Amino acid sequence: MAEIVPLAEAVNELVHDGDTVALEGFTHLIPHAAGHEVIRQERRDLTLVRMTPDVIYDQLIGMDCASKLVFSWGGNPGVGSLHRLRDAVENDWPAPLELEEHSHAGMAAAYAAGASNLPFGLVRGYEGTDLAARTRVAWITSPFDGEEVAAVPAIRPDVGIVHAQQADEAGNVQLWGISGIQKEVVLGSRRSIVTVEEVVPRFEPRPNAVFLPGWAITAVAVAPGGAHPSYALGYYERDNGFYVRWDEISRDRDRFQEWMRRYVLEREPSIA
Amino acid sequence: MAEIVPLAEAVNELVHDGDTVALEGFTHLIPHAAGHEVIRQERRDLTLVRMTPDVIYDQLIGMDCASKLVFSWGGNPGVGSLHRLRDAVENDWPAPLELEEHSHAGMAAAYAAGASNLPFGLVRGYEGTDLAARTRVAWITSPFDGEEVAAVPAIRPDVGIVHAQQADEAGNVQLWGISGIQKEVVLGSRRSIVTVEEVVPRFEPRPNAVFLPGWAITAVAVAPGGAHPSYALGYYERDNGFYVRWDEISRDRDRFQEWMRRYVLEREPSIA
Amino acid sequence: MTQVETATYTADEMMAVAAARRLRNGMVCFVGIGLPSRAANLARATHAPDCVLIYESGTIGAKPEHLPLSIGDGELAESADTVVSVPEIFGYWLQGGWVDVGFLGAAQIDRHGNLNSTVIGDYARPKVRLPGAGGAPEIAAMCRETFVMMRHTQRAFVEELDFLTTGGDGVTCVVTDLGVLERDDGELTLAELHPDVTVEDAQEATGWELRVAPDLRLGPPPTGDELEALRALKPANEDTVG
Amino acid sequence: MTQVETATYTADEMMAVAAARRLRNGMVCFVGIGLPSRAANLARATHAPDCVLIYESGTIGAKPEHLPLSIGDGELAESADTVVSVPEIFGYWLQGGWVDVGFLGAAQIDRHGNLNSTVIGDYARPKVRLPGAGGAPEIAAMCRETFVMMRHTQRAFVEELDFLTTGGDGVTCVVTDLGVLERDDGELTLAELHPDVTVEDAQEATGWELRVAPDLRLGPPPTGDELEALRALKPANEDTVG
Repeated sequence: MAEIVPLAEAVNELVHDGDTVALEGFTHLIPHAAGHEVIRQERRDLTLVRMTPDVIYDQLIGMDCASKLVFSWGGNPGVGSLHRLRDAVENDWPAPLELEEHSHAGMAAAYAAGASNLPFGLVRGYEGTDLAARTRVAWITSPFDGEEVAAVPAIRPDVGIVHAQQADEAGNVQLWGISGIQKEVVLGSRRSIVTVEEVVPRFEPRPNAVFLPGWAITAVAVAPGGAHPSYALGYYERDNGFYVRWDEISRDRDRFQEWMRRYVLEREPSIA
Repeated sequence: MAEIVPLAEAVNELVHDGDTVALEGFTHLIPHAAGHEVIRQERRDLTLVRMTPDVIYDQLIGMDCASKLVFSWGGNPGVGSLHRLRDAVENDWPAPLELEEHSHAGMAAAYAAGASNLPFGLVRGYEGTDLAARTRVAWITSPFDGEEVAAVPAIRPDVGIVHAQQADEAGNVQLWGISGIQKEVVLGSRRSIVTVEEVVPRFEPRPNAVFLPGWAITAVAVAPGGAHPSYALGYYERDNGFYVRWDEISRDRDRFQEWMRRYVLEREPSIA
Repeated sequence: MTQVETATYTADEMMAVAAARRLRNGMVCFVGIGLPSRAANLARATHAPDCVLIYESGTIGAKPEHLPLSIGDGELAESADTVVSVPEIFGYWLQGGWVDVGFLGAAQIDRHGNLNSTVIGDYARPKVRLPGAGGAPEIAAMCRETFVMMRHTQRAFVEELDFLTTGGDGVTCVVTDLGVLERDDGELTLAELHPDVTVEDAQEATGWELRVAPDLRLGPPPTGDELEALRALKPANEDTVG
Repeated sequence: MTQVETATYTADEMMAVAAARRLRNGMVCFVGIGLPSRAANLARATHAPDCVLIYESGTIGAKPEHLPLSIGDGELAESADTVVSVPEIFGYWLQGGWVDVGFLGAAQIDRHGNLNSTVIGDYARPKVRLPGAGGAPEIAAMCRETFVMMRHTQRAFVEELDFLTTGGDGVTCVVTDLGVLERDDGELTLAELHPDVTVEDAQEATGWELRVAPDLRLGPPPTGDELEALRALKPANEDTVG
C-alpha cells in the first residue's frame, strides 16, 4: 500500500546513486518536481530512461546526475535541441553520457515487456537501419511461420517516477488525458513514486482514465504544479513560453547553472 | 468505413464456409444474435475461436457449423458443462470436433499478437503441463538473458464478431463495462462484424469505454437484445435463468434440435 | 445482532469459512467463480474488508454486494476500482507479479497439488470433457501462493491425474469440506480438521496415503458472525437461477 | 468570404498547401508535430474534413482547432475520439496496419527516401546530436505510404546520409518548399514544381543528381481558401511562444 510522504523523503529513500530511473510522461504530466528533487539531492551516476527526454532530463544531465541515457526521442518539443544533452554527447560536459537509443515503438514494447514480467518485447522494426548496430536489439525467428521480428530487452527500472492528477487517502492514483507509458513504468519498476496535484476524498470516474491501485505504488507525494512547465489536464496548461525560454537559458553553461541554482537548488521542494 | 447493414447481409457476405471465426465476449456482450444468424445461414466447417465458449458456441457446435474449436475454457458459467460441446468431443455428434486448447493467458497473448500484427505472442506458462503437448506452443530463449518463455501463434481470424452497446451514424462503435478481448478481436481479424444495441447520434464519453473507429470495422449491424442471454451493461441484465435452463435443453439431442428449430431456425434475425 | 443458528451448518459453509479465514486484510486475490469467490467475499464481509478482489474478466478491486454468478457479472464491473482488458489483466497484473493469492478449484488434485480441469479419461477420447484450463495454469504459477478449494472425495483426490492442467508448485493449501491440507516438504499434508471430522474420514476420501501433520489442528466451527455474513452473500437474482 | 492576399505567400505556406492537397478525405494519417501536423490540419480544414489524425501520444481522431505545439497538447486529447496508451498506439494501430499515410520530417534524406534524424557527423562523436528516431522508423515501415516534408537544401538532400534512422522504402513522396519528389523506380524524382521555381533551383538544392519526371507538373499556387484556412491555423497560445 502506497504511503503518502513528502517528496523529499520519497526521493531520499527510493532513489539511490547508480540506479536506473525512469521519470516518464509522454508530453503530459511530466514529473518536473520529482526531477528537481533528484537534482537537489545530488544523485549521481543514474541511468536515466525515458522515451521523450525533454527539459527535465536536460536539467538532470546538465547537473551531472546521469552517466547513461536510454531514450527514443530527445528534444525540446516544438522548439528544437536540448542543449545540455547535446553538450554532454558532443563535448562530454559536465561528463560523458552513454547513449542507448531506440525507436518509440521499440521502447514502448520494452516497457510493456517490463510491466508484463517478460524478458523481452517484440516489434517489427530496426531492420535495415543504422540504429540496429547501436542499440540492444536481436532478431527472433517465429517458431510457427519462420517470420523474423525484432526483440528488445524489457525495461525494468529500479525506480519509476510519474506525475498524476489525483490520489486518494489510501494512496490510489487516478490520471487522465494522454496517459502515455505511465502505467507500464509504475508496474514495471522495482520501486515507484507518483507525485500528484492533490489528494481527493474519492475519484470521479472519467473517460480515458488510468487507475493505479495504491498496492502497486511504493510512495505517493503531493506536488501541486509538479508537472510545470508541462501540463496537468484539468489543472493547468502547458507553459509553452517556458519551453521557448529554456532554449536560451540552456544554451550557455553559466546561465544554465545560475538558473538551476536560483530556481531549483535554492528552492524548497516545489515547482521551479 | 463500416457500413451499417442488416445482420443477415453482414453474415452472408462476410462469413464463409471453412472460415476461422471468433465470436468473442468475455462473459459480457456475447454476440448471440450474430451466432444465431450464422446457424440460420448454415455455415459449415468453421474453425471457431473463443476464450470462453459458452451457450452460443454450444449451439453452433450442436448445429454442425464447426469442425474445430480453439479455446481456453469451455463451460456454462456458474452452471456446469456444455452438453453439445461434450457430445461432439466425447461421441463425435453431430460430427467430430478438433480441439486446440490454451490457457486464458496464452490465448490473450495470442489475440494481442494478432492485433499487433506479430507472428506470435509471449507468455510465462505451459511449461510442466500436459497442455503443452496438446496445443500449439514453442519455447523461445531470450537473446538477452537466456531466460525461456513460451510463444503462442498469433490469432488472426478471418472474421471477428463482437457485440457492443452503441454505434453512431458513421459506423463508429462504443462499448463499456467488461471489455474482455473485443478490441483485439476486431483489430486482429481480416473482416469484422459488430452488432450493437442501437445507433445513437453521438457517444457520451464514459469511464472504461472502448471506442472502435468505423474505419477499423467491416460491418455494423443493429441487433437490439443481441447479447441475450448474456447482458449489455446499461441495457439489460444477464438472464441467469436461461443459462440454467440451457443445461436441461441441451442435455438431450432431440430436445436441443427442437429448441433450435423453434427459437432460432424459424425466427427472423433477432434474439432467441 | 441477529441470532444465527450456529449449531447447524453445512460442510460447504465450513469450507467457505475455513478458506476465508486464510485471507489476510489487504491481500490482493485473483479469484475464480464459485467456491473461491464465495470464500473471498466472505473474507471481505468479515475480517478482511480491504481484501482486493481481481477477477479474470479484468475487474480490479471489485466490491460486489451479491455473489457473482459469472466472472463477468455487471456488478463486478460497476463496483470495481477499474476495469481493464483481458490481455492486460493477465499480462500486467497477474504475470506482472502483483497478486498475493490465487484461488482455484479443479476436478482432480494429486499429492503435489497438481490440478486437472481438462478431461477425465483419455485426452483424445475422454470419458468426461471438462471445461479446460481457463486462467488456472498462470494463476498457480504467478501468484505468490495459491489456495485450492475442492470437495474432498476419492474421485477428486487421486494418486494420478488423468491430465496435468496446472502445476502445483505454488499451491500452499487446499481447503476441503473435511479439513485443510498444507504443503509440507512438497507434499500436501493434512494440517487441520473441521469439527466432527476424523483423520480416517479424510484418509478415506483421499486417493493416496495421506500424510498427517504431527501438530494436526482442530479448526473451530463457524462463528455466528461468519455464518450470518456467509448466508447474506446471495447471488444477485437467485430466484431466476433456482 | 474574407479577402485573402493570394499574391504573396511564403514558401512554407506553399509547402503546407502542396502536402495537404495530397491527403484524400477519410484517410487515416499518423502525424508528427510541426510541418506535417500543419499540413494535415489544413487538409482537415479544407477538402478533407474527415481525415483521421493519429498522433503518437495516443490520440485517435484528434480534431484540434488550434495547431498543437507538441504531440501531447491537451486539445489533442480533449478533441480526440479516444486516447490510448503509447504501447497500444504503436502496437495495435500503427503496427496493426490501420494507417494509410505516415507524415514525417527529417534532417537528411537520400535519393531512396532513407531518412536521418539521429546525428550529423560521426555517431560516437557527432557534430550535431539530433533528437533521434522517435516514431519515424515504424511509421515509415508500417503505414501504407509515407509522405516526407522537408525544406529543400543541399545540407538536407544528401548523396549519403550520416546515419540511416528510417528506411525509405515506404516513402512515396517528398514535399519541399520548392516542389514535390515522387518515387519512380525506387528513386525520388522531381515530379512537380511550385510556382516560380525552376528545375535548376531544385537541382541546386539537392545533393545528388536529381532525376526529373518526363511529365513534370507545375503545381498551382495556393487558393484564397487554402491560404485563409492555413493562416487561421494558429497555435493555442502563440503569444506566449513568440
